[in-house]
Amino acid sequence: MAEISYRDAVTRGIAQEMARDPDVVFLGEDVAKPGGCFKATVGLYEQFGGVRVRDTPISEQAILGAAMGAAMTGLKPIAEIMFSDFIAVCFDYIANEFPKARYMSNGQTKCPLVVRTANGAGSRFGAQHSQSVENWCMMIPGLKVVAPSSPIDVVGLMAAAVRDPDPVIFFEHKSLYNSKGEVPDGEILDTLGTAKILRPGKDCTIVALALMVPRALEAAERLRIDHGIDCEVIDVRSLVPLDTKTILGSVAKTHRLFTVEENPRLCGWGAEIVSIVADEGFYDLDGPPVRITTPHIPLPAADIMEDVVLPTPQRIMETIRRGLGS
Amino acid sequence: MAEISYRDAVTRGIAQEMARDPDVVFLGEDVAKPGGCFKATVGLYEQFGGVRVRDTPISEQAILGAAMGAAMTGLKPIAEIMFSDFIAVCFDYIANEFPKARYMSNGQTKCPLVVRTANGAGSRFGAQHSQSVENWCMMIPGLKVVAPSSPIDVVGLMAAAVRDPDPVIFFEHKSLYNSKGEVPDGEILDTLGTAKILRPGKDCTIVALALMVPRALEAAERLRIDHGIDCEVIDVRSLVPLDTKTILGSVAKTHRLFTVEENPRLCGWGAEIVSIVADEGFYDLDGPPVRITTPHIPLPAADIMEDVVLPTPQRIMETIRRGLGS
Amino acid sequence: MSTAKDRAPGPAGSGLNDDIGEEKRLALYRSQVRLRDAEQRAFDLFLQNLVKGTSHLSLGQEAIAAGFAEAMVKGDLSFCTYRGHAHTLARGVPVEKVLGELMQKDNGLMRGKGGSMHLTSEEHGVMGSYAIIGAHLPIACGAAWRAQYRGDKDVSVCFFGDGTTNIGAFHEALNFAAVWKLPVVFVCENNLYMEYTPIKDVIPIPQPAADRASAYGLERILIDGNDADIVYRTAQKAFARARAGEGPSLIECLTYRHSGHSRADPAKYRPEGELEEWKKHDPVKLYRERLKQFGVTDEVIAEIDASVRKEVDDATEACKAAPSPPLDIITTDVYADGGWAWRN
Amino acid sequence: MSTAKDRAPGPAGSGLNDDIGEEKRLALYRSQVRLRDAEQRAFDLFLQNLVKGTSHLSLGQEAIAAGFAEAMVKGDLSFCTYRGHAHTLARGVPVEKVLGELMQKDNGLMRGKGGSMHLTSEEHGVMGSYAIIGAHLPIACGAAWRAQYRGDKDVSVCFFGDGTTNIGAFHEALNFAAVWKLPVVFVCENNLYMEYTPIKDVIPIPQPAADRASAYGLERILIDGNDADIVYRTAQKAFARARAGEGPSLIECLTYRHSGHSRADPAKYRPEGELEEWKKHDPVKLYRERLKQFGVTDEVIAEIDASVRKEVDDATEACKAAPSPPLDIITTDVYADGGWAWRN
Ligand SMILES: Cc1ncc(C[n+]2csc(CCOP(=O)(O)OP(=O)(O)O)c2C)c(N)n1
Ligand SMILES: Cc1ncc(C[n+]2csc(CCOP(=O)(O)OP(=O)(O)O)c2C)c(N)n1
Ligand SMILES: [Mg+2]
Ligand SMILES: [Mg+2]
Repeated sequence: MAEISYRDAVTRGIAQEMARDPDVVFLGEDVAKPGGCFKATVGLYEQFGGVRVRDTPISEQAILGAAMGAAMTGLKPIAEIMFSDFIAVCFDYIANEFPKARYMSNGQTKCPLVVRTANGAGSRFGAQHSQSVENWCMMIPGLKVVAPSSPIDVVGLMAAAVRDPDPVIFFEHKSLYNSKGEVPDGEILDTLGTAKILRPGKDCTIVALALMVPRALEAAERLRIDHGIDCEVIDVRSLVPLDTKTILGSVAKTHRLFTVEENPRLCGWGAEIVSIVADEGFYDLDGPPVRITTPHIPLPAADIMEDVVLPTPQRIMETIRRGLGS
Repeated sequence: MAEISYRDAVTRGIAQEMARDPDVVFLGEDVAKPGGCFKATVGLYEQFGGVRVRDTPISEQAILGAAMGAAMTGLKPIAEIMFSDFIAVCFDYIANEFPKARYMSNGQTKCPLVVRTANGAGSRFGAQHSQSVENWCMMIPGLKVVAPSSPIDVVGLMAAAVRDPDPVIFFEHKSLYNSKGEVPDGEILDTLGTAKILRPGKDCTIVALALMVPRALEAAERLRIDHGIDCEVIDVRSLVPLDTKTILGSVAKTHRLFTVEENPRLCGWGAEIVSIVADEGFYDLDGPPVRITTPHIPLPAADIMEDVVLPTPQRIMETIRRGLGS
Repeated sequence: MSTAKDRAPGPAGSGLNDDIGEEKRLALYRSQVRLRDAEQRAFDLFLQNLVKGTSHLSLGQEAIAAGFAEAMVKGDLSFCTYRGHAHTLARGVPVEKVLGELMQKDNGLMRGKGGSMHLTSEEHGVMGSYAIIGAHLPIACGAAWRAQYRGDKDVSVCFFGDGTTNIGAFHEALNFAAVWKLPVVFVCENNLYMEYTPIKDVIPIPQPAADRASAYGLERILIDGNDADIVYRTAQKAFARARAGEGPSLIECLTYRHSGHSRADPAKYRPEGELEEWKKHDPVKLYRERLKQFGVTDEVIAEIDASVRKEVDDATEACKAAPSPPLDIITTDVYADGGWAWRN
Repeated sequence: MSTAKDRAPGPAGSGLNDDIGEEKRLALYRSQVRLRDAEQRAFDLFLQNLVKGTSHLSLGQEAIAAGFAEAMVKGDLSFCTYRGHAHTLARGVPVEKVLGELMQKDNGLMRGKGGSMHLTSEEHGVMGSYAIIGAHLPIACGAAWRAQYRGDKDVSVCFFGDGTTNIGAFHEALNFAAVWKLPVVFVCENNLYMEYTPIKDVIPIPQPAADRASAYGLERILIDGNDADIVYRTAQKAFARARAGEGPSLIECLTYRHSGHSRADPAKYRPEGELEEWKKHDPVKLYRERLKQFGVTDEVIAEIDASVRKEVDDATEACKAAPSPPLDIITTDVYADGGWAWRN
């Protein structure tokens, strides 16, 4: 057991899988010799060599296309898209190629690959380098979508993603790279499609993802201390497959739902979860299910502005307090 | 007043605006001399000449980028993306450039353009040429998103889109091109952001878009005849801006909501509308708000399969009947 | 363009003992006739309303599909476009499987789930047909990367049209393949048109692919795509280079499609006489003459023609008799577990 | 590379009456010093933790920004990248406005909403700085299309790096501009590196832009990007061609960045001695020598240096004193109505 950073957990997860399976290869821009723009892959090139860990040209379509062709023919590629915003320049692979090949071929074509990418705000990079775009992937049938919030989940879900026979989009949160957590020694393998109840509670359910998880936990703690409100906090972890059982089960117990997401307002995963609960858990709900999101605007660059647009523990707390009428 | 097809309404809307404003230019693949792959722009080249109506290489990024640069510097371009699925190859302009330029420049940069594209299923084209992808655009802050269901709305909303100072993504439905409707003579100008109640009713609200509108109307008619259920049918027409007033007002009256969308299950506009109503109209709802969607799968090509995966009048009817417990 | 040496390696009538040889020449002929007849049949079936959805024929372009496929060996991989029937058939996929898919029958290659634009038969090395222009060029790179990584000796061959040379993915793939020296062969079938617009209207150079090879450090290769011998020899050279670890090739094949872009297109935009001119250079006709020059008898040719005709007829009947696919496959094979569950 | 003729149009010491002339030479010098000092200041302020977010300096690349900007006239348009401070300043945008944006102050060009990667000043012809590699090349085409359509005489100039030549949008834009003969000039600043990886590792040809010009029917242009005179003359020629309706140019400028890719990068990946070698060919130093060769006195040079220094100092103080932006602008200018309402 050791405390490692979320950043180092990325390296560890990849290294674990590359050591296990010679078919795992890794490519991306500046990922090999330089160790990645976020230094999340330092040492992989040295450990596994330049044949398995490769720097590419600035050609996101070639990166994802090559990953797909390799996956179709027997390798298990991990491809890095440096910032998740850049998924927009190679979106055809995400939306039209990876997720449809198996279906269109009536099961002939396989596509076991992982796209890992740095998602989310907090670095004052402005509107084109700060987005949370996991909903761009969640909405596409045929993909799996993961976004861990802690170092241990990074390792375990990375392993699960690499071993998964389907295309998995793996969102790492830029503002979590420096965060730390205990990670046991030895191999770690988690399960896609499983949410985690990080904090049990009875007054309401908070569903959060990635950077919003520590914020939701902080809000929950303050709600307990300041208002005696007992929140259940769920880290949804995997958007596809989605652990609706855990979410619906929680709402059946707490009768209230709040989702906390970094996505802009419209059509985020919060809307999906709220819609599922509003339909299937309608009679469990004692009050409106509420989404806490970033407003529907491009992200501003300046620190003081960026800090107020993302859901903060304060805003989460106040929204829940108001929502529960306390 | 004349009956014209949805296809001809596209030409008419564009022609009306090109005749009015010399700054309106039109570009796309095979749109000029050939009159478009769906023959929706036949005659524009002859009427307005090759300087204003231009065929391009197969370069969707160049098409949208050029439209943006022209819009920034004073023209009002209309760009065609032949099938909406191809938005995936130029998604950077949709997601990162058009919608963010004004904001990032603190209001300096303008981007008044229209992207029109053929959306939706029904032609047995398979998974890469049949998608309904209006949610790919709705989720991006800074865009406006329109999807008309009738010839008159095509003309009026096209005019509104061209005159709008913001980037508008205009979804035409492939399976509606042959449909017909009365369109008055003379200039037609509609208003973005306005839904239309096509059929008033008191028992439930059905919100539909594009091809789902005639299907919702048909379902409503059968529900009246067979079950005495009186549905209010709303054609949402414009996803951004979204006419939440009309939707919430209707639900306040009918107390039940059904959305009918062609999108696959996850994160479609139905989820957004259900979430808004579940939150803001929670106490108006007498039962679960229900989304009727295409299942979360790539679209199959074969006619018999494609026909059953899209919401049909039958499925809409049965879902509502079951939902209302009749 | 190809040189005289490429065009006619042995004097007419000198027998079949040139570099290509009798067996391969007969195979090249049979393949081209098969593609011609199967595609012509697809067109007829479309007129009878039995082919649904869209379809993109390669009538007139058969020498390219046949020439490359005959130069490939088992294990080599084909990456095709929506205009992929010919390439699929040329790798040995039964006509019935292809027509079945076009007719959306249960005996189709993908049982109707993919449709005419997405023909895939991995057992024959047909690694999919892609309907988003350019998407498969990077994918072919990836398959070639796997071969390089594992030391496999197969070549990935990627077919696309002239219009495809203007999309971003073309450029990214060519550069990527060249830098990584991947065993991939890019084959541009220049049939002079995109959908309805001539390629010459949208490029600033005469040849869309060949005139760009140097941008990727590659040799300029422009051949007569209607002469199966030239295609075959060019393919062999490129494959040898790829297998030797010398990297990719970009081959531009000049050709012409006899029919419209897709079933919806009467091809009115072509200048008068153009089609007729090209029909004089019809690959099937040309190759039939070639066989005769090499001394193949009319009887042998007629036998091939007849047996192909029978294959296509039988396939047609089988497809007409085949059932529609069952609806329960609609939700299979979204994910690798065979199902479509996105939730628990 | 540039010819001797380009490099030194008049014998040293022959006075300023060559094709460039005294006034323009002094302007070129002032501009380069201004970019150098302002960017050096940005770096210092970053070390003091006063520049937030990221920042990408052009130290060492000043001759390109200065040379092109001095060849532009009012109305000409610049399209820049995240490494756009220099190009923005070179068009006459006050140092204070640029530093203010980097320091996220209310006096910044975009009041902190855009940040260092998105500098925009339309009144100076700076039509935005784009942070997605390659995105602005097609956009510049569009601005040039407007000029062509309206008969406007302005030129759109689009700056980007060596690494950008490998992305799809580069290819689409170059082809599009060439076919439509648009008045756009594409300027590749080849500083030998992408973020941390050398460009030579990811291209199969020696020069990422120049060796691709022929793929678009364009002339191969490769110049010393550290010599402002050469840059200026090359720009003039390309602009004249554009204004005459003869179409686009693609110009590759060889240069070197003295600092890391961005503020986070200590640039350890560079071979020893490389920076030192390039510093001998420092554009500011080179140009100071050039002025002296042409007989400009030390006093005149010192005066320019001092006045620029004062401008940068004053700007720094103004930025330090400036307030942070008010939070109520967070939701302004999402839409043209000034607001952000997506619903009624
Ligand atoms: C990204 C994208 N843009 C446009 C299309 C529509 N489209 C299908 S085929 C075609 C023409 C392709 O021309 P070419 O590459 O010459 O191939 P050919 O059809 O002549 O074989 C076009 C524009 C598409 N499928 N994908
Ligand atoms: C589509 C995309 N991919 C990757 C990046 C990350 N990125 C930013 S700058 C850069 C290197 C660019 O190199 P070059 O074009 O040579 O320009 P330079 O920074 O040297 O001026 C990269 C890879 C990006 N911004 N956009
Ligand atoms: Mg073609
Ligand atoms: Mg560079």
